[in-house]
Amino acid sequence: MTIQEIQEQIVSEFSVFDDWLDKYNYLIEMGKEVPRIDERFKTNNHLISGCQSRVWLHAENRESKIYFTADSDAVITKGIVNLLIRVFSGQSPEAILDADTNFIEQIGLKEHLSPTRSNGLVSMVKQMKLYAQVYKLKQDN
Amino acid sequence: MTIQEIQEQIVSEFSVFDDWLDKYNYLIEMGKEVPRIDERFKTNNHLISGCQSRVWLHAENRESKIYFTADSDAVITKGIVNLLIRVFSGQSPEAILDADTNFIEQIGLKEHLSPTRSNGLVSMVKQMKLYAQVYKLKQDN
Amino acid sequence: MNGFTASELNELRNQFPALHQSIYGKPLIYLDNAATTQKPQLVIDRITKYYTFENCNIHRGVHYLSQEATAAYEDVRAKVAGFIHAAKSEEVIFTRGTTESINLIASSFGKLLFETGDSVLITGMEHHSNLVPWQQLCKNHNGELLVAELDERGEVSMEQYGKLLEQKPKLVAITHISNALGTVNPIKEMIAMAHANDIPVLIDGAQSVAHMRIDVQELDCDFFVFSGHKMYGPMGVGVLYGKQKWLEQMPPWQFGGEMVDQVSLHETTFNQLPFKFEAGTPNVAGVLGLGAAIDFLQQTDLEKIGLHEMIILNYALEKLKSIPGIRIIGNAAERAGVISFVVEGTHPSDIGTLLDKMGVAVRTGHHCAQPVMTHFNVPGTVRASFAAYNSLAEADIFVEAVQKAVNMLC
Amino acid sequence: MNGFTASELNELRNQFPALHQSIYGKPLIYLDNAATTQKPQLVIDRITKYYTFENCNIHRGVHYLSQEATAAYEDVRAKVAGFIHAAKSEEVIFTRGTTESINLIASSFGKLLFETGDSVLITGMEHHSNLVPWQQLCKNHNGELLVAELDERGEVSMEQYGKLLEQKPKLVAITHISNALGTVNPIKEMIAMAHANDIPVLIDGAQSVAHMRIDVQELDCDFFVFSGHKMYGPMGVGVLYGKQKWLEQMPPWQFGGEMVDQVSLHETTFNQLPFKFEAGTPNVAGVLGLGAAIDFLQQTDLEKIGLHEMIILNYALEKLKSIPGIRIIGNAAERAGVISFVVEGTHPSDIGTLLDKMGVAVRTGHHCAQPVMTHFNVPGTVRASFAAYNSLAEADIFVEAVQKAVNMLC
Ligand SMILES: Cc1ncc(COP(=O)(O)O)c(C=O)c1O
Ligand SMILES: Cc1ncc(COP(=O)(O)O)c(C=O)c1O
Repeated sequence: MTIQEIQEQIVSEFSVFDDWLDKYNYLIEMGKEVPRIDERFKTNNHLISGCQSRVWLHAENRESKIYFTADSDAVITKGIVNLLIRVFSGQSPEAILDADTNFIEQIGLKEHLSPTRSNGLVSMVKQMKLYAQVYKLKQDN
Repeated sequence: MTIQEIQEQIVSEFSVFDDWLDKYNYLIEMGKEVPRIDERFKTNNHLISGCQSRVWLHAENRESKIYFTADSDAVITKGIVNLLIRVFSGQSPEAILDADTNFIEQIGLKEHLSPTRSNGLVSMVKQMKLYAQVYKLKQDN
Repeated sequence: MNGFTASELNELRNQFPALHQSIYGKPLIYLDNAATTQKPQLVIDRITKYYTFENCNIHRGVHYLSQEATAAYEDVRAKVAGFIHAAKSEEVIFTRGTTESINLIASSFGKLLFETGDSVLITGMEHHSNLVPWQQLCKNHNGELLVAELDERGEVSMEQYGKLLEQKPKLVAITHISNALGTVNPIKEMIAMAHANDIPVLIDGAQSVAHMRIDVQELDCDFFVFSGHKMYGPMGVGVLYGKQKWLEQMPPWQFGGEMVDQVSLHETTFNQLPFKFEAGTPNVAGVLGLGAAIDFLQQTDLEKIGLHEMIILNYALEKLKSIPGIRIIGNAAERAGVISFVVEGTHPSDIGTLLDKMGVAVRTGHHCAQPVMTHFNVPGTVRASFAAYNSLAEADIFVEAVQKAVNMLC
Repeated sequence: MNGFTASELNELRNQFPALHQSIYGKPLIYLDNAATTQKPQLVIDRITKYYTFENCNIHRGVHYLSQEATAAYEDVRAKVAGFIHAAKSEEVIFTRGTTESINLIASSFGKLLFETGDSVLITGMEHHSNLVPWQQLCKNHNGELLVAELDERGEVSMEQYGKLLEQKPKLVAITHISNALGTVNPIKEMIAMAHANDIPVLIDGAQSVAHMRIDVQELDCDFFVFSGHKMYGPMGVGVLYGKQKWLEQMPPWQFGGEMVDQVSLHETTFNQLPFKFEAGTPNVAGVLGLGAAIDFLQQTDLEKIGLHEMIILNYALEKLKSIPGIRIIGNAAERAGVISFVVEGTHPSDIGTLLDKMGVAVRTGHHCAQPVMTHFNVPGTVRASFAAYNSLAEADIFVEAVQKAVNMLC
């Protein structure tokens, strides 16, 4: 699936909830299923700065696609991280670099990812794109 | 005359003017007639701080009365200084220490002498009272 | 004496427009008062009035607006002096806030007195603003930062404090009330102990001025600092109170504007107190707003506010304790203002996020007191902090919301 | 292009409530804009709105109000960056004002680069805020403050400036526009000359941002500083722009609050730009008000404002010159904003007092530029300074008032 398609899928999953409570319950569930980072990567090097909770992110390159794994000590954060991984993991560097994250707004979680917010999830998206950038450069050379 | 009487006299002199213009013209006239400080006292020691214009003040003690002389490079300032000298010069230290300066308000020049204003005329009154204080202490000993 | 009656509280709340709004469709319950309080209408109006009719740069201006603004500004200085019972108005310096007040002292007092190897004594519960400036000052002088440690309740051991004083630090800098734990330090005793060793004391009053009567002369502290925005006043204004004998000796910190007397290209003499420490155009609107905030506190009765807050805090505390897995961080015998807690199996930020969705604004994280978090071995806490306008009903909703969040997360 | 039409000016004036009042029964003519400008309704409203509905402490808060306030605050940072054409938002640091911005640089840049004997180069027309910090910095390093002198018109000699650069000062610090003389310095040229000698340049933009378009990248200045309150914004807020390469290297100045990253009792690591330089709770309301002031300037058209002011200034200048005994202090070929003058046989404070009685607010004194007064051998000057909302009719009344005052005094 393309990034666009996955985002639409997520938006439609969330559209069945009209209550914030259900939305967050679902998010908490998703948090429990985040593709776990290998324990040996849970180092300061992989820590995303600016988060209230700690978030570790790892990226791998296989066949011109990037695969992310992550963890966090806060479960709601993990839920959102999981959404981002679903969207970005297994995509090409170009697709990741081009993608926006408007779907977060569409599912009514905008407070977690608005670009001027000084929270760590914004840094997390930046970090994912940075990985994509780096792989792209490697590819191009 | 007592301080009170002189103040009343000044208030009545000013009461004939109902225009600020005449009031200030009179003040400017008064400024030209300030009892001049001896040139040798026009030193930094006699300078009142906090004034936009420079004001020098000197005090002398004769027969338990204090006599002030002064000068300033601004004529309106000199006018007000002259009013203060008319009121305070030739009075006893006790009388000077007890006196207020409400007459300045009564003649409509309050902006020049309101106590919380950070201008030099306020410092000038303080300095006059300080001289009085010092002479009183000398007397008492 | 009791807290506010229902109608008193109602009237009080009506003075705060920010309280009457909804967040995600839920009525706002504002329990982040230790970060900043909401502002009563009278403070907002004072600022508006200033900018609408009185705005002007102050000092040295001969024209009407400037004279009026100068008088109003200096009136607030006298009001602040009265509010904290300072001996003289000149002992009140306006700053941007607690942080700037402390940095000013660290720099200027440091220059005055510090030599190689000199140290400062603080406690283990200091806000970064009353920790990092001293840590850096000590570092620059190859001195050691002395730290009176906390016990498991979040109190300072008086015995250890006494021992550390014997190491002759050049200054003691302690918070009156901990913003992370709510601990009220026995500062009167601590000041007396320091003075018995000839050591001056700075009190960080950021968390106390809005909750209790302060008398700097009775406390006999050498410095007392606080922020306007935590006492119902505006942001961008704070106070540094210092005993005249220190302020007279201390060199100026920032240069420019009203703080000079005579300036030539190669020499400058400085103005007298308090102007010596107020460089540049001051925040006149902020200072006038602070004056209005003091009016508000005096009209409302500061002692009654303190009592009212204590009733609500204790009520919330007791109810919270019934939540399974909860751990209250900070259990000092004397406490005020804040409740900090964690819940087993949850992260503070998760609880904070869910409370927010229920309209309850609390702060989560390290509260700019990372060493406190390290001491209690927590990544951060959830902190509810109370102000005059909070109610028992709000405490109920808050505790229920915490219960609900915990149910979702565990 | 022309200045404002009568109806444009009328509309503009209607945005400023402070202009529509009487002083001693006379309509206020506010010509003290170099000290501080009046505030448009939109700035006042922004502050009111913030305190009424949005008030909150920013950064690190997970709750709604805090997130919104943080976003609004950071939006203004981006807006300021756009306004002065900075390459990045992170190059914009919020301070309390020009004076604090300069003191921050003097302290931090001083620590970074200054060694024994190092000097700073300024001009003879600097405001004390851009003089005393450098004088003291040089003094502390046993260096000499180098001063590019003024000629009789109040201009810097480019030749002497060039010579002084050869003495390799560590920094050049010059004002864009003199607040005492109105001289506009050829800063682009001066920056280029300094850079040719590898010397970084700080521009004091306090008197220029409200009058002309600023492009820090085009100017290529290393630092550019200004105050909100002189550009229709609130007091207690200012800006320090610095090139990233400098700001990255410079050590933090004040400690506490958001400027740290990790803190233990004995070690601290610092946050990244711009937070590294913003210690303590910032003046959020002030920053939002500054954002509104930029909106005002952009809506009104900054270039048109500059032109309009120039027309009025030149008009007033010509008329003033016909008053017998008048001496204009500062006759630079390029001038903006202010007219300074003295009248033979009178003292500036006398003229100021009488103008005030006629409703005309001007500033008298040394304008925090005592060396300028010494240079021109005057005890001070009367200074009229102009803003977007002043009119030719006001210039007429002003000049007539001066004439009337002189008649009374001579
Ligand atoms: C040229 C110049 N520099 C610096 C300043 C100081 O600005 P502030 O008082 O806002 O810090 C002023 C204001 O008077 C000024 O005109
Ligand atoms: C105990 C304590 N000290 C200092 C500060 C810093 O105050 P400000 O950010 O207003 O400078 C705070 C505020 O968070 C505090 O709670």
